[in-house]
Amino acid sequence: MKANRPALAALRAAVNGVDLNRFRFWVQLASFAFFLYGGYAAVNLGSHLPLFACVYNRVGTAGAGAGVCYLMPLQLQLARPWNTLFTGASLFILTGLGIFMLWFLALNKAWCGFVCPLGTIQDWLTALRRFVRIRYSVYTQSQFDWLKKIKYLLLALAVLIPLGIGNGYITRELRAPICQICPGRVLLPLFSGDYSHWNIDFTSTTTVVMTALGVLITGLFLVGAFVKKRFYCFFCPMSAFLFLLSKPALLRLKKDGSKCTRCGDCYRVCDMQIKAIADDVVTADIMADDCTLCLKCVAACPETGALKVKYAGLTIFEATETGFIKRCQKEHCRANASR
Amino acid sequence: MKLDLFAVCLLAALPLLAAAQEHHKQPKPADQRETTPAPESPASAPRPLDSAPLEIVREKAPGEKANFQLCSGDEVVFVVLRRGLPVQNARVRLITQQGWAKDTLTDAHGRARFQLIRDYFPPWGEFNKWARHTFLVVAETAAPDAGNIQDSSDTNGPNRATLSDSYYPSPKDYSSYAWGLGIVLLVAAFGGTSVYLYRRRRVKPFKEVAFHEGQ
Amino acid sequence: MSCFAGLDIGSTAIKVALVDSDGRLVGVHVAATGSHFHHNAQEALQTLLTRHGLAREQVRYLIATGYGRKLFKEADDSISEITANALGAHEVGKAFGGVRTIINIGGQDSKAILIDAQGNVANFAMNDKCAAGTGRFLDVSARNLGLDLDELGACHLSSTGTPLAINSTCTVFAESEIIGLLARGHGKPEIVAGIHYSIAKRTVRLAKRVGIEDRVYFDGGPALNKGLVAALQDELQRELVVPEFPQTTTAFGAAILARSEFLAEASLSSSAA
Amino acid sequence: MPTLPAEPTHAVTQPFSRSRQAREAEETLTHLVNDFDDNPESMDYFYDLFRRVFCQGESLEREGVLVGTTCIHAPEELIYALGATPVRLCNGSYHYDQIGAEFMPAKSCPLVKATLGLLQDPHAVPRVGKLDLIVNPTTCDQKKKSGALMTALGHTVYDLEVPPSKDTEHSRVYWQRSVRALTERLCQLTGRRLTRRNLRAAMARTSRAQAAFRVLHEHRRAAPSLVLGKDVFLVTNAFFFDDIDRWTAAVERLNAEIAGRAAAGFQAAQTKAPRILFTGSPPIFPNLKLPLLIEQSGGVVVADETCSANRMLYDMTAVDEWHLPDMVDSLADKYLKPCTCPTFTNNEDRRRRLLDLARTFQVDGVVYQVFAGCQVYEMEQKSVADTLQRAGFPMLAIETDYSPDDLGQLTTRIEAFLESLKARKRHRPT
Repeated sequence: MKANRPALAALRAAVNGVDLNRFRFWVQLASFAFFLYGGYAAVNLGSHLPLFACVYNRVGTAGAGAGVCYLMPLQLQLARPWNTLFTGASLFILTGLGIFMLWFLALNKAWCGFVCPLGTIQDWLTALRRFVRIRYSVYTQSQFDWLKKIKYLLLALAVLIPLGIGNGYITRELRAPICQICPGRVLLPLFSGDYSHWNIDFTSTTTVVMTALGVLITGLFLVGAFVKKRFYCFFCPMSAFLFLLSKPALLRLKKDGSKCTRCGDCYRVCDMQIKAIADDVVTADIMADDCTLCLKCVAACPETGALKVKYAGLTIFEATETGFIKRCQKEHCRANASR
Repeated sequence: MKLDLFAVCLLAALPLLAAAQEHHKQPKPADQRETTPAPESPASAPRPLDSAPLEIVREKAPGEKANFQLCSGDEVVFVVLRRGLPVQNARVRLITQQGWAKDTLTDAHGRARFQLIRDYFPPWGEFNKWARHTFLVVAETAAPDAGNIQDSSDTNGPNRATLSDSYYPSPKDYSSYAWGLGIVLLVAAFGGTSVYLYRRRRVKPFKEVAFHEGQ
Repeated sequence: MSCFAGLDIGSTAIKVALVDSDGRLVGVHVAATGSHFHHNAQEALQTLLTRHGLAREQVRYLIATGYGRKLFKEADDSISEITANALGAHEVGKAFGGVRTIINIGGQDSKAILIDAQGNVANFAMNDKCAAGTGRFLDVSARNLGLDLDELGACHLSSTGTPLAINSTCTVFAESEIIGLLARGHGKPEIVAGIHYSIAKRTVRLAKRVGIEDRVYFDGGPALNKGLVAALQDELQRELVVPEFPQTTTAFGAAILARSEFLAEASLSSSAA
Repeated sequence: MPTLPAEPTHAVTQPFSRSRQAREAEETLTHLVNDFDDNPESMDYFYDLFRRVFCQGESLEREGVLVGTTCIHAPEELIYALGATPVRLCNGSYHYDQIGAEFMPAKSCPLVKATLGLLQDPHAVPRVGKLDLIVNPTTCDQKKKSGALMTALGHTVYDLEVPPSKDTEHSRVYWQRSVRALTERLCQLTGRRLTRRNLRAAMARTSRAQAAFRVLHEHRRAAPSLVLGKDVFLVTNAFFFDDIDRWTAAVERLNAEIAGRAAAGFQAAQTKAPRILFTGSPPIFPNLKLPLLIEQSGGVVVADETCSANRMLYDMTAVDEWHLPDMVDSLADKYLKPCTCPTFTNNEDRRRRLLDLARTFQVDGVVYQVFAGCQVYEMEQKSVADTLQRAGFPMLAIETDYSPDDLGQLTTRIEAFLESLKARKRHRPT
């Protein structure tokens, strides 16, 4: 055990000095490939995943995805008649929720920052914008405070509309309403060659509106994610859902306020414009509702130990001065090399 | 400390294990169970079959799967077989529920082709994309074939076989890819332009100095 | 008999204290600093030694304190007068049931020191570059009034009227204020009381900066002035502990330290041997 | 950097080295070097630099545009990026303080008076040459108002507007706007354009200097101490006017030497020497009175929170996207958000920073220097003292100025403070 200490310290130093953005890029790429094409290798992780692994990615082709986003089953399951909804027959809804929780607890919102294919697409659009040297937009603080509420509204709709359907108040054509307007439905099947979700369904007014809304939001998604980092995540009902459940999650973002100089470096790099990450020096559990746990803040923090990532109580990645300087100088070297 | 790392790995692996179990419990999706070989493969080449004097078989569309459904506008192909062998010049008639009918003759491979017509014209508000319509296919051999019916030779009447099936309205009737693409492009163009204009024209106090890059 | 000396070289007076090997005070001596303070310090020490029939060699350890401490090279060690004052006051204060706050008014400065139960300095404050509220202020005022420094206490106590307000905090301006009061025909006792209250107010403000706790110990030359003691007591609303020899508390503290440092060194060398 | 021979360009009756000003510097340097044994060898670069510049009046003139700054708020990276050289004008000379007092209110801060005194001297020391522009951030009232006085002295002054608070998003945006406007002014001045390439190169230079400073800062954590505070103050003071790359190289050498000393078990101060955190008004050469006094009296300054050292070099820039708008805004953020200057309305950060430094550097006590006339530091003093007191760190507040006449009294206070710290340590062994 003792002999391993220096090795462990070296490992920790190596981890803390990692070029996080690069690491995240590869993880995102791998999970993107896995969740969009894993089905071809007969991988099936079930239908309770806390990320946008779209169910529509399976239909019409050879079942391309390696798993399914939980929002679809949730909405369908909730659309049961009310008299059966609160009986033992509906116990499977709870078990579904349980499985979903298990998945989620393992990674907390890192599902958003590292795994979610829709998040990855947004990061790629950001990379494209960076490549063509267009500056990014930011919301003003008041816009931000207003916009961040939308995701809770969407989450409420994802529950209330199916309940309404179950009791016959709402047409069945609004089944899984969030999926109908989700850009994931339109975009993700594209990667396995399915263009059918770009269609506008003229069957009825409802379908016209919903399908048109779907592609309209997709259009906004593409433009928005191009000019604003992680544009869609501000509105994502899954993000809101995950945050509400995040208390017992194993992966945690911790802040030691006494070490923080409030230099704002973390806020500077935050895709989600979370100001509290820099300004809040009291809260130890610093993960905000918009947070995607992309951990860029930890990598951008120059104060040793001020920001930490813990897994089941064990620190796995920590802000260090040496790590910061290493990353910083790597950036400058890269700049010199590109000259 | 080494234990800590081990615990991390174990904890990370837990949901995976749970998922693997769940995966075992689940029935396999239908499309993975399907093992029927495609009709155009050599294994399904015509072969004599005495038990079937005359029959109509719908030929599978390329890439057809278990949940396949016919739609109006689809081309549908039937093969007329006598004792398992294709019949040329058999008269094949397709009659829809509405009474529309069309005749054709089979080709050298015993095939007859039809295009399912659209004959579902409800008012737009009542349109149901799951509206199911049936049709009937009747095949007659042009040259009556000598055969025995109830131990007596039958040389007069035409040899006839029927087949019924159903179809749905074509997605083209109610969905439009062009519109979808159009909306996306329109929104993208509109959004992009407005962002561009907003950035160019906005004269907020703190934006009065902008940087223009160029090397 | 071996003894230990503390030498406090202040701005106006040199104070010497001797303690015996049990830490009991042998004797004290006060002499004017003068312009040749080095010579005067030597002489003061010698005077005290002679008075008690001791030889210079019997002084086993000498600690200097006060402004001149660094320049008195014959000393074994030096210590700041704040620490020495705290030690001395702590030791003397034991007889009064222990003190925690010390007010020291010297010739050029005034200090407030807060000590803990062991006699360690917990906090202290000193007047900034200004002579207001120090012994020098009393000196100048007494001269204006045509009084001797020693007479100020009696004069104050003889006052019957309300003490007059002296508003100027600056020594120089206060001087003209006093002359103005005299010209308007006010009695000397009331003016003296006013001066004492003015000093007391400033001093209490200083003491409040460090925190006033428990009994307050008052030392330094001006503590001999009964009028000032009364004024300070009034301002503090507390009983003051004024030692028998208020001028020599600091020197006594240095002497006590001299003894304990000598013993510490001796035990170190004996344990090393 | 071309260095011209040390010869006065103006007619003087006596050589500079015999002036009152040079004597003042010489005295500080003598104490700083000779009163201590075992100074690091790599400190010789700095001792020599100060001797040449301040005692012999050696010229530091450089080619290109010279931009004077009166505060750490002026973003140096922008100045470097546009090919100009920044030089910090904050001055610690009693000589210039007295000259400044001739035309400034008697109660003003000695630092501002000395800076003005320096600026009225056509042959000011350090001899950096003619200033093309002075960037004067509007921090405290005295600096704000001194801009006009500088203009009256014939200088071109740019008032860089600093918001009075730093907590709100509004002030952040306001400041970013100020920095952008400054950039434009600097572009006009230099006739160059700010590009990603030149800004990035400039940022690489400062970030290397900062990294070197941070290593030095880390070395001060060691107990017993490896390096004395007076040397660190001298090093950071050199950053005011020295060539940045040469400075960085010298600090890196010093760091290497200290690391070697650490490995050899060397200690720069006694094991029991009280460890002092220095805060408040900045010690600037030759006014290193207080840090020197502390270390001459047996203490050791192990950390500081002043704008002539830690606050100037500690905080580093993080950029998310390396294109101009983001880079300039990131720089702006770095110069505003972590700053613990008492001129900001709410300064909880300063107290937290002090507490953190006190804890992580195993500090025994804090010395708080207030320049007579510096209201903001004086006003924050009580809250800082209370915070530190609650956390168990005694604080000594000292109001002083550049004049040497309170040295006797200061010695008593410092010594008494150190003695009380030692006594505390004895009674509460950790």
